[in-house]
Amino acid sequence: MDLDFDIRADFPVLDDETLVYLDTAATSLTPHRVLHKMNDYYRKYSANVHRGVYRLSHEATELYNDARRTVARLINAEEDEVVFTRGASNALNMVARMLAPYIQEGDEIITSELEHHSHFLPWQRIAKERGAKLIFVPLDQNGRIQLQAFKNVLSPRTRVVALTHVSNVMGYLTPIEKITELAHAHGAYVSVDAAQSVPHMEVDVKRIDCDFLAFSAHKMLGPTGFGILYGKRKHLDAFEPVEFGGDMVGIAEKDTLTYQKPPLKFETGTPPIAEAIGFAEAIDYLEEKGLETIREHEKRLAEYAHKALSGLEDVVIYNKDADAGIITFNLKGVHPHDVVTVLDDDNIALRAGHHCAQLVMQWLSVAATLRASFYLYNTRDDIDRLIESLKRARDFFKDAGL
Amino acid sequence: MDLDFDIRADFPVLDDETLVYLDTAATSLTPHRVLHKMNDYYRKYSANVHRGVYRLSHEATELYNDARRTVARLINAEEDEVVFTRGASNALNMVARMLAPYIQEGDEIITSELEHHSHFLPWQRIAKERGAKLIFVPLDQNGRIQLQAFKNVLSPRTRVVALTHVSNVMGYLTPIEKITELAHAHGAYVSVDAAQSVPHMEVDVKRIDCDFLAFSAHKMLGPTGFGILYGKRKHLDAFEPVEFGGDMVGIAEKDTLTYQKPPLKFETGTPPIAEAIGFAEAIDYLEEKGLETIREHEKRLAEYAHKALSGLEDVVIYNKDADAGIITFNLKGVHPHDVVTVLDDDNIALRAGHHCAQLVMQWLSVAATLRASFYLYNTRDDIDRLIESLKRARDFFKDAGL
Amino acid sequence: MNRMENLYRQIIMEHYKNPRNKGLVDDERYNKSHIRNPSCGDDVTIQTLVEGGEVKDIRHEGSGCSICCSSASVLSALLKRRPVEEAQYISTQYVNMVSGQSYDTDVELEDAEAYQGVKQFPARIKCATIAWQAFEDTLGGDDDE
Amino acid sequence: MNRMENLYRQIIMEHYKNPRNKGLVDDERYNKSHIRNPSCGDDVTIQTLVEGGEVKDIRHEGSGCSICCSSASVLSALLKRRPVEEAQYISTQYVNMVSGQSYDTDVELEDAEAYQGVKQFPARIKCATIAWQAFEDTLGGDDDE
Ligand SMILES: Cc1ncc(COP(=O)(O)O)c(C=O)c1O
Ligand SMILES: Cc1ncc(COP(=O)(O)O)c(C=O)c1O
Repeated sequence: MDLDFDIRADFPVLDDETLVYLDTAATSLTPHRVLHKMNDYYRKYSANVHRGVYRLSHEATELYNDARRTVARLINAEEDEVVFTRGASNALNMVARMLAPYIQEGDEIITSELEHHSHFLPWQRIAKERGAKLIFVPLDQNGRIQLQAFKNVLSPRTRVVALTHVSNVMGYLTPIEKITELAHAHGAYVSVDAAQSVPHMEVDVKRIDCDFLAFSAHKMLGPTGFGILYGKRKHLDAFEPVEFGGDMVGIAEKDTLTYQKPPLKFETGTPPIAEAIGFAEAIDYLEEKGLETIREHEKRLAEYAHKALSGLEDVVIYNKDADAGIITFNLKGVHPHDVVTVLDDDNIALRAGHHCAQLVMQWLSVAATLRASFYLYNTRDDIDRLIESLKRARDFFKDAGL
Repeated sequence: MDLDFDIRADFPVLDDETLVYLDTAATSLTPHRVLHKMNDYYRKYSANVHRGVYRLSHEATELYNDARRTVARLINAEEDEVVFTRGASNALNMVARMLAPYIQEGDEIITSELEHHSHFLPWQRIAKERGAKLIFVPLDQNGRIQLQAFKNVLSPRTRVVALTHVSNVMGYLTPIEKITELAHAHGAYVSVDAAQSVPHMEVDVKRIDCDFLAFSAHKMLGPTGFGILYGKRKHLDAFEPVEFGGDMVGIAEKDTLTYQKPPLKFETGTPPIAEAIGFAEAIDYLEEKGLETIREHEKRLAEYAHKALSGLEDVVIYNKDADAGIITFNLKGVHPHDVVTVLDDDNIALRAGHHCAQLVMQWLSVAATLRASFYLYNTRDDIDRLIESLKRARDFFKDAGL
Repeated sequence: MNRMENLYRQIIMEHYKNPRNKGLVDDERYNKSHIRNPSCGDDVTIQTLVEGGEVKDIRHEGSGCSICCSSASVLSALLKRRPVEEAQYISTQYVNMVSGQSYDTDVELEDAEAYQGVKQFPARIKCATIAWQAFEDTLGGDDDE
Repeated sequence: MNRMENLYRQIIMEHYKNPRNKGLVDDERYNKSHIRNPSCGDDVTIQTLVEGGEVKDIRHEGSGCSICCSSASVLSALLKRRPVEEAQYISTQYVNMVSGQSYDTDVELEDAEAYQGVKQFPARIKCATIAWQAFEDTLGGDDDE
């Protein structure tokens, strides 16, 4: 199946036919279907879940529980291993909080310079709190995590391995299955930031065998304010809740408390009901199109874009061998902000900045970059438009003396 | 202005004219306007906030920032004192986390049996962690928090006062201004659970002078998955963030980190953008109707309902003198679940259970109760229908021999 | 029979008013399971004495709605003195019946048959099954309290 | 003049290429303010020497886009050797101008006038004001680093 047609009509933002949207790695567009589904909840059921014994509430609860089943199916988890959160950042912070009590002074936490701030800073914090050491897997000359480099930093003191599945700047796929196997052999927990992988490829938590994995709905056609924490059932059983309050309680008394079983144990308060329901619809949509088909589509676009960009004088590409539909580059001598303003003038939405990944910016020795990222609704035409606009930017700033 | 007309047309769930919705204290209905506003975001701007330098992202950011201004205006806070959260429960947990490091062994935390689990359990936890003591303000014979009783438990060891503004079961208004004044004179922090007050009355954080205050959007015509933490600027400046990651960072390096200024310091990751924008629209709507007008309306309904219920044999009302539009009651000899099933059969949505407030259930010596709660879209007709249905339930279970 | 009468059959109300096998015993040989439905406060404890592959005794205690409490009584009467496997099998058929799934209609459910009507009230399925869940937990082996 | 030319005036590009007063000094008498725009990485440090109610010197350093870096240079040239109050007043007028608010058009903004075009690019207002914010911070009294 080829995706190069018709898909755009599913996305209301693309009603503006002049718009080229190349910032999916930050947040994706949302199809009509997902909006309809969320509106349906507010229009028909609008009621709290779990707690009501009346019909509306029961129907809302059914839809809400279906959403959990859909997510579980997507990543091949069990239903009770899927915790609903505010987003990937929230989920990754929860992992760090849950594991914190098990980290002793002198323990080592392995992470990388490829991490998004939301996967690196919680561990920086826990390391400080618990007197543990943050260890960075040395990246290879292209900026990749290689298995051998991981082996070199793995030690009997390794307690946690916190790595990204796909880097949001370099678009590299981490060899996470092998890493997990090695980490487990050393008795370490593995936390995987899958914010850039789950939206774009088939991810199977049983195959990866990681202990935790997190991703966000808004990067995969779903709503804002919603994300997933996958955790192995045995961990969710063993670890203490992160928040306390309504819905996670079994029996509450003045000085005692029993918890609900996972995942409720980790979900306090009225949950993001509409968001869960909307996200399930997004997953259905993606599965209908086929995640592998989408991945192929992105790959073809990325190849096309790489070729076109390489042909452009004054362009520096930082991730020529990316595995995902993410291209990180700069126009020599021109600050990415200035470039983006020209692109924006041509109605091309592209990200300039450090992409919440200052460590990899430091590794690249740049302050900021441009980043184009692709999804199922992008076309070759988008890339042609990008190239044209980049030429315009280059010429403009050349004329201005840069 | 009287609200008894036309308002229902604003609420799509009420297109079902046979429906009587009396469960607003759990979650409110959502007006068309709020849905349209959220759809607009997804349809037109759908872009991440803060980080993009292009037009779509900038427009999303503007709307998002406007939402913060709207919330600040609603409760008379400064913009940078308004932290966006997943909901009241999340916000109240954050307060407990933020204050935890300042609580010493032997310190006292004053709370009450009226608290929702989300305001009592986080403090139960912190008390355990820090070796502090949870002190419960003794309730008066009606279940109210009286100022004198509060004075009696206030001590030089009081570090935190965590009280609800309006109880979600008893509908009592806590004399929170005077309590705050006294608490501050003793050097204690005051955390206010305003989940049931802000939706129904004018709340002014400057007048209350509390240190923290929390509420949820979904209980006031807004979306699920969103809520507010108000915190005094000086506290938000002084306290450590609760979560770490994207957007709360200033400069991140391998072993150092600077934070953004509040409120961003407390908001990690892609925020609930559509939700914030939708909530602002809900606030606009409520302010147009007038919060005081709504309160009057609810009061009149509550009086009417109290009178009607009192006239019904076999009804026990637990909060005859409620200050808010919440009536908690039972049908003698019949379990509230059984009652609710009859009401549901008449398409009346009412809550039966412990309302996430097991302590007040224990105080009332009941396992569960019925609770009817009112909002601007309720009418006298709703109450007449409720009474009729309760009669039916009573007669039915009498016939069944209860 | 209207919808309410179909749910609240006489036999159910009768068990509610006059529960069989009610009250726990202080006997270490019993397995105990205590479940509270946190959404509504239904609270059931089931005690089971299993000996020689047979369910020798079932006791229950708790508070809750008529559907929940009565079903604990019905369960105790129905499953007492059955081989464990049979009791387990019957329990599964009952749970399937009230949740509207297919079940083995050859099984004699006796008084439990009266819970047929529950499947029309999805919000009450939990009430009708909580005691049965607790019972199955007691067969699971370990005492969970 | 098209939209781009209106934003990137020659004078702006000239300051970008040849910044005035660039480079920090190691002198305790200077107030310093360092601002990083975390959304994009623009990074500006402004140093100000205030003596006898006058802004004696302004130095700057940093990295960022042309709008941001040039405006630090323009600022330093415009506000050096002004009474503090006047410098503060001019800065406010500039910020109002680029953010599309009303401002005192009688004030002589000199090279800073070239940033007129910014208000058509709301996404760039931050770039054009960050140095000025840092400057105002240095007048605030305390050294924030
Ligand atoms: C008084 C009170 N506090 C806190 C909450 C928790 O709010 P949420 O469930 O939206 O987090 C509620 C509502 O359930 C409430 O009524
Ligand atoms: C790799 C990676 N991890 C984590 C995140 C954080 O996700 P969110 O902002 O939705 O919490 C992002 C996106 O910003 C990301 O790209």
